[in-house]
Amino acid sequence: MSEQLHQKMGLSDQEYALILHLMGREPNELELGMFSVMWSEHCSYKCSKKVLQSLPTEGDQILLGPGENAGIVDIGEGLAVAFKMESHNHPSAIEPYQGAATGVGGIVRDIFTMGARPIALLNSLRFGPLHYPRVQYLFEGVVAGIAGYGNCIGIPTVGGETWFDPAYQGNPLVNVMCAGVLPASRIARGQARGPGNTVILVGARTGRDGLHGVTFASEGLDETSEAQRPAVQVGDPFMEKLLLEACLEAIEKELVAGIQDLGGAGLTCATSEMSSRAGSGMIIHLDRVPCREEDMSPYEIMLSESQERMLLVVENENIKAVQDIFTRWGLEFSAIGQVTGDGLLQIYHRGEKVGELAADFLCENAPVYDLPDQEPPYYQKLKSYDMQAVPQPDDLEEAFLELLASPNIASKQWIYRQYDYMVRTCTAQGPGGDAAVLRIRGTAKGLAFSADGNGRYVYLDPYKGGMIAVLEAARNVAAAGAKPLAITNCLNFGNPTRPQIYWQFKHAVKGMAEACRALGTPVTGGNVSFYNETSGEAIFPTPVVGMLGLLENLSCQVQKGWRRASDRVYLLGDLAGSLAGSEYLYALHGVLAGDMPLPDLERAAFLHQFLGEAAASKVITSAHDLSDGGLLTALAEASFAGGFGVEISLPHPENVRLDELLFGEGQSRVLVGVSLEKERDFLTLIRSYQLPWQLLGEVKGEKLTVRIQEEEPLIDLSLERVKAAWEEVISCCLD
Amino acid sequence: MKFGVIVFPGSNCDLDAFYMVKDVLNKPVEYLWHHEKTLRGSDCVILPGGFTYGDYLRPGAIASFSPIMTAVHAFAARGGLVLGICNGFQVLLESGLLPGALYRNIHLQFRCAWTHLSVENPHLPFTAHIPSGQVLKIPVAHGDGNYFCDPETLETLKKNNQIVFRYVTPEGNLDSRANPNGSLEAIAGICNARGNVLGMMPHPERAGESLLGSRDGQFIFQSILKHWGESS
Amino acid sequence: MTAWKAEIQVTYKKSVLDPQGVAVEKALGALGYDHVEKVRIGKYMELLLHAESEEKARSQVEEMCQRLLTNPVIEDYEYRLQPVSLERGTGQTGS
Amino acid sequence: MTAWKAEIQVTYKKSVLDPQGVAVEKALGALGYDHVEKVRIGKYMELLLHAESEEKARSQVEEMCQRLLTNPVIEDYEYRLQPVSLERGTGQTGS
Ligand SMILES: Nc1ncnc2c1ncn2[C@@H]1O[C@H](COP(=O)(O)OP(=O)(O)O)[C@@H](O)[C@H]1O
Ligand SMILES: [Mg+2]
Repeated sequence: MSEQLHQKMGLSDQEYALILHLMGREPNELELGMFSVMWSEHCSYKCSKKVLQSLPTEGDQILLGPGENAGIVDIGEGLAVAFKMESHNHPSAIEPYQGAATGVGGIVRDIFTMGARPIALLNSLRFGPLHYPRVQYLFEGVVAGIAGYGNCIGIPTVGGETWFDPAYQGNPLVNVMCAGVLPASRIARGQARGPGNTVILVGARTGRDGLHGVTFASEGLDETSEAQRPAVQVGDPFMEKLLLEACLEAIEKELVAGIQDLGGAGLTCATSEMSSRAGSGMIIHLDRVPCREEDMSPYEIMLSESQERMLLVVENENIKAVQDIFTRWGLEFSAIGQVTGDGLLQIYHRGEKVGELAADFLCENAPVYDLPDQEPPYYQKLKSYDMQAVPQPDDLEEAFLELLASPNIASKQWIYRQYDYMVRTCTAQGPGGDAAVLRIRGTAKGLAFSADGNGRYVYLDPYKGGMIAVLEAARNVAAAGAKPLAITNCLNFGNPTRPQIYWQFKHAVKGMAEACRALGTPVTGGNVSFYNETSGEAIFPTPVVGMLGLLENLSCQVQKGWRRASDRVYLLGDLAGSLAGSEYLYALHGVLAGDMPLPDLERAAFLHQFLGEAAASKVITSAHDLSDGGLLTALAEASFAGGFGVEISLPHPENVRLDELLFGEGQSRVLVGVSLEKERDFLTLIRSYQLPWQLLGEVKGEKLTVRIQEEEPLIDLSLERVKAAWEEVISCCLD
Repeated sequence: MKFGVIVFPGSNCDLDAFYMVKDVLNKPVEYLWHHEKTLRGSDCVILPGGFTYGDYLRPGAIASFSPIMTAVHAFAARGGLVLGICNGFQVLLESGLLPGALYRNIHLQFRCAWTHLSVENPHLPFTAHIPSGQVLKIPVAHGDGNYFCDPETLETLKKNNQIVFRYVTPEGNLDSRANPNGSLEAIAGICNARGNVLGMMPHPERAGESLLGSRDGQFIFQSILKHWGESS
Repeated sequence: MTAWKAEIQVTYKKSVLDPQGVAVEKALGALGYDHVEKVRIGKYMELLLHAESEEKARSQVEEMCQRLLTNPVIEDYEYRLQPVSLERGTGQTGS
Repeated sequence: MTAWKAEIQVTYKKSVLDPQGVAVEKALGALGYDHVEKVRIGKYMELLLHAESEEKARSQVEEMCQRLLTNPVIEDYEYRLQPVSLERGTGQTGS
């Protein structure tokens, strides 16, 4: 085997040497191809594994941590939630509609492969500035693709987040999260158990599409990426819907010994991972794989990433029953091989053995790297930026309206009105709130979800930024009254072999790990997406956190909008935020700099606990966390959602700039509404927590009025005017 | 009275219609598989929303040839109550049970939103017990809800009172901004001449509980029950 | 039996507004193609069928168009037929 | 300046799955057209443009296809051009 071949497949010389050592001979082309996809970053996590090990993964609520297709969390009453997030960045950069659509398809399969009924989708998106036609094309295509796939399979897309920044111009991020519910006692496994059992492939036919998709995901984007044709595929959500129903039926009837979706690295990944996890092996007959095109080679069949396929391991006595289910759903079904006990993958084609290697070689024995890291030079420089250089706006009202009109703050309705967030009639809070809230039929419980990440913060300080991603996600579900239970994540970074990128990665994960420990929200799984670069320019380091929260009693859910005129408005947490890394600083002054204060993790945990208790005892009427845009933005958002104005009077602490007071950002800050009847109970409760709080004013009228103590108002605007600045920003950018 | 909810490949609001009847109305309901030849004694059959056959070719086109549609045709001809919601409406149009066609929303986007409906014909089994003048708050979620028919058909629809719902403002006024898809004359739902087959784009089964944001969808289901001489 | 390739073009009837055509024309204009007019967007379908004669093939295609492939309420169609020499086993097949 | 009518057919590349084609082929089979094969469903676009020569018109159409009308990553296109005598004011126009 020539050296050029392994290099062309993305394997290094050392990796090739390791392969020779493991195999004890030269691999043939098929075997080498299998190594190349399984040892790609996307499948092997070779560059991230060491670092990820520091994330906490255990807790009483965790039924299954990382390692399978999705993690599983106990929610009581015999029920559990499977959830996971995944990226589809590179395909979406090239074919936004199909790239995003197949991203949804992939994450949904990860959930139902666990035996869970998918109940919710979320998405986290990053694009360049919207005034570029190419960005508009990507943005519109991605949103339409997520809508097209999710709506068709009937899973509501209930939330997400969207950011625009030049850092993502050439390399947009498309992260999708799915959650499903299953009986805690009936977790399906991606394991090839029971030698002699039959291996069944079901769903779409295998085509030549998507060859080496994982390798594509493990490189940077450049001008030639457009030519990476086969790496982009067309999704078939109709097929997925049939697969979903049929697989869940087979799992419910306990006819399935093991099941796994075919994603990146296709059959190679599914056969080797299922075998490796169970310590078994497989004999596979490629002639029995239904193909879309004739004359497909063993290499193509084993590496194809055609969508909408599932691999099942079934005991022989159950085959007929499984076949009946698939036939009823109109799905093609083929027994392609057998489970063995020898740990080997043996691949046959036209009666000949065309490949043989231990499943562990591809999985367990994949190399793991500890890469060098180095603090980037920008880090200290931006940290020590002198905020005094930033002029204070003359007209705070104008500044406020301008901030609301920043696409990062503005309403995201243009996006989510394209998503069916109501299907399945369980959506108690759809997009537009802090967290999405869903009921669980047959119980009093509710689930809350949020996806959050702020690449700008992480760029300025990966450690604090990593923490903040977790804190914000947890705060969002806590604001809805839910207890944060666990997270999934998607870690989007540049090329990890560059020490400065690896440094960002390491520190971000460290921050996330500490926050997860402090909040008691372990990591159940996730996804790492490296090589998010265009022509050598990396994106902001962007870890995105997907949080799961539990409401024991759905009727105690809290929403962000003011409920009633005369309700009191309280702020929990610090009065003033910081300008460091704030949207205000960037959108109005074009500055990205500063040193964010180190978040107080203990305080965050208290705050979330307080919010849960306040919701359960109904002493608050609304809650909305402060995030991008700071205090004034949060006040406005609560007003838009509730349809009431507010009148606020703020103290002016010394050494705090007015813009810092109004627009500064910080952690563990929440606005709550309190009815006059419950004010005493609220005060009793909040006093029992070690949290700063203060009364800001009351819900009133149809204006947003903010003054410093008794002075003339700084802000005195009709709600209508404020809302107009915020509402149609995204549609206007696209016209 | 018993309801039947047809399950076509790709239906995805079958469950919502099912639970509307079972949990909200507390009435018997069962799923009917698209291959079946009878409606199993259903007194009202619902063609639910979703993406039958992925909306491939045209929404509702392929499903309209399902074996069960023969039974639906016969049932409708006998005066049986047929309610097509969203994709179910599209199936009814494609199968010729209702006139006209639904095509791409004028703005080319899928639209999930709350809409308000005026009741244009309050004399149907589906509408007779909606309080007079009530504007219904019911959501839509579709990409192809733009109703079209030729001028003669429109005349006939008007003459026979076949336009059942129109998109209006919350106050009940016609306004192009209240029309979520560009539908001809803001048409949101129509019925056949006899008044026993109703197709509508908005989802009454998604508006059955205050938890979901509205209970106005109940008016339609209550009308059906009362027409049948039942109370809930 | 000869094999025939049918290529079918489906467009909205003239009386039906074609929102996609309008949008594409606008987008082309924005890219500087402002001399482009009357953009219409429809569907293209191709299929292979076996029939003894061109006439039979024609009647088959018409029937399929009327029964399933188009909706006469809103769509018009046109098609071309050409005999093909069958080399089986090339191209993509369905189920 | 002559006016040219371009008729463009866009289909997925052969190696790319065409889920609509597969579904329609099955549906045709269920309706009894079981001798129909290789169904592919794509887009049809027509437009009118003004250009001095056929060559110029061609290069315009190609450019529009590559820049906007298709995504060469997954789609192929073919087109036909014909000169038209302009009777303005007939048919539907875009914006
Ligand atoms: N891509 C998206 N998909 C669905 N919903 C979105 C998306 N982007 C933003 N949203 C919704 O818009 C609202 C505002 O988003 P964001 O400003 O990020 O909220 P927060 O600051 O509370 O996290 C949220 O309710 C969110 O769910
Ligand atoms: Mg929030």
